[in-house]
Amino acid sequence: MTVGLNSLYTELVMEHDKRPLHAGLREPFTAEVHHVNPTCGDEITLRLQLTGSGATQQIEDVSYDAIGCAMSRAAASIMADLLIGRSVAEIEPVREHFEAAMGSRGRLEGDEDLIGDGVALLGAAKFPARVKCVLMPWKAYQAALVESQALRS
Amino acid sequence: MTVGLNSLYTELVMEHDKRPLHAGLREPFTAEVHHVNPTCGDEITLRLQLTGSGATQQIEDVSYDAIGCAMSRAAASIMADLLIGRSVAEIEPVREHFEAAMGSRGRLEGDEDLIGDGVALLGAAKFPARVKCVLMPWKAYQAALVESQALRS
Amino acid sequence: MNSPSRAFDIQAIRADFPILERMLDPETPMIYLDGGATSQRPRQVLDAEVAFLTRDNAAVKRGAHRMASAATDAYEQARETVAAFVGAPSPDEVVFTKNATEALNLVAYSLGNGDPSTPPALRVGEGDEILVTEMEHHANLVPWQELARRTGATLRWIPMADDFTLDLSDLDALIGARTKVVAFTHQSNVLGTINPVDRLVEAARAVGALTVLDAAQSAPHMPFDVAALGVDFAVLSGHKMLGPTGIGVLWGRYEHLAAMPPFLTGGSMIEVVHLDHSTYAEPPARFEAGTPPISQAVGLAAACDYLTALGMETIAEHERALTDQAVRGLSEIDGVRIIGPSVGPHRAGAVSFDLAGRHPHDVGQVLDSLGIEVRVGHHCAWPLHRRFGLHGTTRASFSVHTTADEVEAFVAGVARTTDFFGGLS
Amino acid sequence: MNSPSRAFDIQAIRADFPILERMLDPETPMIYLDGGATSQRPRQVLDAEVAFLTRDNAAVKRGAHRMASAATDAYEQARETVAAFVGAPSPDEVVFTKNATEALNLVAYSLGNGDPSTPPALRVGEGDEILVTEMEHHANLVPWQELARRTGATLRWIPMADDFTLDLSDLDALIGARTKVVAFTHQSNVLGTINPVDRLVEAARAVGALTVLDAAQSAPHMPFDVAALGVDFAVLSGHKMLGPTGIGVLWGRYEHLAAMPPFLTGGSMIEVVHLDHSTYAEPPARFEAGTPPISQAVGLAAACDYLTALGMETIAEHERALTDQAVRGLSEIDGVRIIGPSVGPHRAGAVSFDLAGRHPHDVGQVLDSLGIEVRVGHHCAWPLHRRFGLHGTTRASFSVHTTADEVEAFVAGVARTTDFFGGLS
Ligand SMILES: Cc1ncc(COP(=O)(O)O)c(C=O)c1O
Ligand SMILES: Cc1ncc(COP(=O)(O)O)c(C=O)c1O
Repeated sequence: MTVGLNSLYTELVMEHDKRPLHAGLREPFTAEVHHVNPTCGDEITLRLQLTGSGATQQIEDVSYDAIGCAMSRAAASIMADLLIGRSVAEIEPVREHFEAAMGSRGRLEGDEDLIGDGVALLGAAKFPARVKCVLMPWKAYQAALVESQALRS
Repeated sequence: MTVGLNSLYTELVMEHDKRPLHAGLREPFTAEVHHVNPTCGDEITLRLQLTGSGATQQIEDVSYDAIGCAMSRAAASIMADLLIGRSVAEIEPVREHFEAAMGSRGRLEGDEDLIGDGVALLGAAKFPARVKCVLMPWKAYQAALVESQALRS
Repeated sequence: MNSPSRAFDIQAIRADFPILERMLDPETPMIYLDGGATSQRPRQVLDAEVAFLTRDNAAVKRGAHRMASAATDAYEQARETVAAFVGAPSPDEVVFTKNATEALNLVAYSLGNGDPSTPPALRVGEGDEILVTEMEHHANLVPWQELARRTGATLRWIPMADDFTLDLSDLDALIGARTKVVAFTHQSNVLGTINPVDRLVEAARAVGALTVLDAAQSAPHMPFDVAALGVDFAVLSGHKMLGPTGIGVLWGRYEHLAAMPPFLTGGSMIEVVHLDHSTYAEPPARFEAGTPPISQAVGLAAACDYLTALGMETIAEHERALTDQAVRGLSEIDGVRIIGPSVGPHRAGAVSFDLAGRHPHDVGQVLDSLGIEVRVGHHCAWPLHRRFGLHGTTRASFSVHTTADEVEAFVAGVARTTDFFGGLS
Repeated sequence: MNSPSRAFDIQAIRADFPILERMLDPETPMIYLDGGATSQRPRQVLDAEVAFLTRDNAAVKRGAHRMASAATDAYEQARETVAAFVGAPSPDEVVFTKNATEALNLVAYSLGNGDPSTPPALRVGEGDEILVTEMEHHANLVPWQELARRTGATLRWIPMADDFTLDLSDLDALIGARTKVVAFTHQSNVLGTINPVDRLVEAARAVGALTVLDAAQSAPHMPFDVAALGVDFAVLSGHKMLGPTGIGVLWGRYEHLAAMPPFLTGGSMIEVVHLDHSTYAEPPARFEAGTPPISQAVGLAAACDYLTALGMETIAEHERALTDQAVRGLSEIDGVRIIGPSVGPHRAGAVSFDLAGRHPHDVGQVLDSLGIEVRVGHHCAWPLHRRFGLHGTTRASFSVHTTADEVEAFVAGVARTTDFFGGLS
């Protein structure tokens, strides 16, 4: 197997794939979204539970049901673990940094202080076909956020 | 000017173009057809007057109104002159020979005994884009024949 | 290892495909097993297109100058070659489209575009039924869904049997007096299943329904003859038969084409245009609006010539042998479930499988790291996958240039994939 | 004679076009003045396509393997290049079609395919009006006739003035609250007239009508920027801008594309497919059903790069000088009537004329015998010709590689044509 492959399927990815954190759909939630990747048919249902409002909005819970490859399942697991218990404002730079690194084709190194286990996913940045897999949960989070905020405003 | 051009615009063609025989629309007629060449917009209205029936069907008159290039106008003139006063049966081999020669890209020499002045048109056989111009009146004749015979049967 | 077919010099064939020399990285030669998605092109096809473009290129059918004549000749000659390739009685029955998908849309839209002067058999409306199958590629499913939606017709489908063939046991109930169209694939792009065209044609004819055959996967890989098949329409895809992208083929019986209203409209398909209305040219021009894929038609004709020179029966044999080898090899790997019928004459060279529920993206990724390019996902046949409880499969598909060594490498690669994921668990 | 533009090395440019070396017969070099029908292709475009096909060819957007990624990158990179070429704010606003004609049909069909959930501005129905012009190419006329026929909408048109420009004096009466679409050409393929886009856009906007710009003839020959033009949709033709046949471009404002129903359906344009219904992907994928013209997109991007490197303003100047020369030269020939406006900034490089009522086929034939390849007939603009009492015209059109010597030969050829027919009378 080539080096590339091991940089993609890191032990951390395999671990999250096998024992995903915060998986399953829970109540209560402020918004639920369902996203599909039409190319491969992967799906994620994601629920977001927000409390508070404005600058102090807190992510109480993120629960999800994901059908997808190891990369996308690990990405969902890692994301949920990053989000839960943080504020929306706090997470914005995390999301932005992660998306920038994933879109950089490997040119941008990930900052572990910001994205934690997310660095283990960055091997995918060099595999353009896999970037979508990794970003899918984040797109779902963003959509759920927009929906939650629309409901609360 | 190249030799090719003079083989196309023979003196006979120029003559028929300038003073077309049997031109204009006359009565009586058994069928009238209107044909268009969509590529260049050329048009012909052709009237056919048949008498008799079966093997002895006679072409009493062919009258026409043609808008087109020198080749197509000359072709109509020459055709009308060939057809008028002949029997339908007699004309079939003439038409077939003429069409075959026109479609032969110059490989088939025309038989003057059969097609008369029509040989003057055969220069066009080497110009694929012009073959249609020359055959247009003949296609109109054929359509008018079919229509006449349908009416009389 | 030798090529499975003797009359077939596989090394000479491979030398015709410049892309086969490609390395994916300095250590990894490419093993291209994705001809079912798009084929590679032999030199002969590339050269034909470039020769045309550097010598005879001009707009077709619109000009009187010598270049226009040369271009028109090349284009119409290509139509004759394709007509001969598919066994069409006349080149006027061959319409060039942009791909197989457009060809299917053309038929579906035209059948909905008629007015009271259109023969009823060529007009789908409220109360009519359209029959497809559960194994269709989206290209032969969604256009019919949309036709049904636009016209009020009803879409029905022939279900799959568990053995990966069509379940025809209820065919009599599915085809009836209301059925206007029966659209089905000749060969499944996922399963490799070759459908019983004769039975479906017979049932459709009995009720006066039109048959539309999706031959995108079959025509490049076996002897193909529309006259013998007895269908009313067939569609082909240029880029799946060693030809260019940007070109597809609709073959249709002339009597149908001559009575069908146009689909795309514009230049070159008209008879007379007034500001407020137009009349339309005879087929095939009626269905070729605008400047057609000219150099692509020349390339496609070169592809037909290439395939014909190899011999379609020889190609089919070659690929059958590779399929047998792949199916046998995969069957020996723990956790592999082949999604397709057992080998035999009704089975062609697409070998899809599931690997112990492992997501096909992950399987494909490991194979790609070994240089083995296979397709993963639902292969544009989502309902078929749903039917078998799958989200996707991994598919290898074989071409004229595929060798037994490559198939062996593929089978070994699948075994290593199991190890890779197994080893870490 | 020197090239009219200094910064412009015409001999170097000509060396890029292999076909320009062609002899029509042993004595007759080719003078290609039919770029308005289809352009010739520089080496750079041919090479880009072959390089792609021998290195990165694979199906786009469907695969996970490295070849598929390379092909998808090349295809999406081409979209970015085209987006930049037309001044699109985002590559997602660029849809690849098979030609300009399909792009116009796409808009016309989509506007008729909506349901009650479609925004009313994007849905044409009974009582609505579609406004075109009397100078349109059939490609921007017949699809609207057909949309009107299918939906019960009414087609109206802006008439021509005697000076070969649009007669806008009644514009206020022609555009009103019922007007849903105003479709017009940027530059007439017959007259060379450049239309006042800003006035038409302003009038359309005032009533909330969509504007559809046919840029097939303009975009290859002058600086072109959809954002500056302010239209809602624009269409381009690959083969008229030094690119391949088999590809065209629809540019549309993203907000419109995102709200429009699909046109062609099948693979790659879906979101989820069930047997009885489907949902659709976001633009541009929604409008690209089936395998797209992949290598053609790569070729088209190379053509955009080629044009951009020369500079669109420089190209426009070069062709303007040739047009002036041709118009002045022809005006001195007895019996020539130029069918187009006088030279100036609103006049581009298509020079059509009538020669003493002589049929254009005959004129073109004589010019062809001299190696001068011009187009004859109605140029797919039949209503325009009818308006001026003509059955057809002879048209010369100029390209980046056209020289002043060639224009001189053309003018001399027209003079000899008069002699040829005159001499025999
Ligand atoms: C003004 C105009 N619009 C549209 C078209 C059609 O272009 P295409 O051949 O790409 O469909 C043409 C060319 O024929 C044209 O000149
Ligand atoms: C069975 C089948 N039908 C239709 C198509 C569509 O072909 P195209 O890409 O030429 O539109 C494909 C390929 O994707 C196919 O496999």
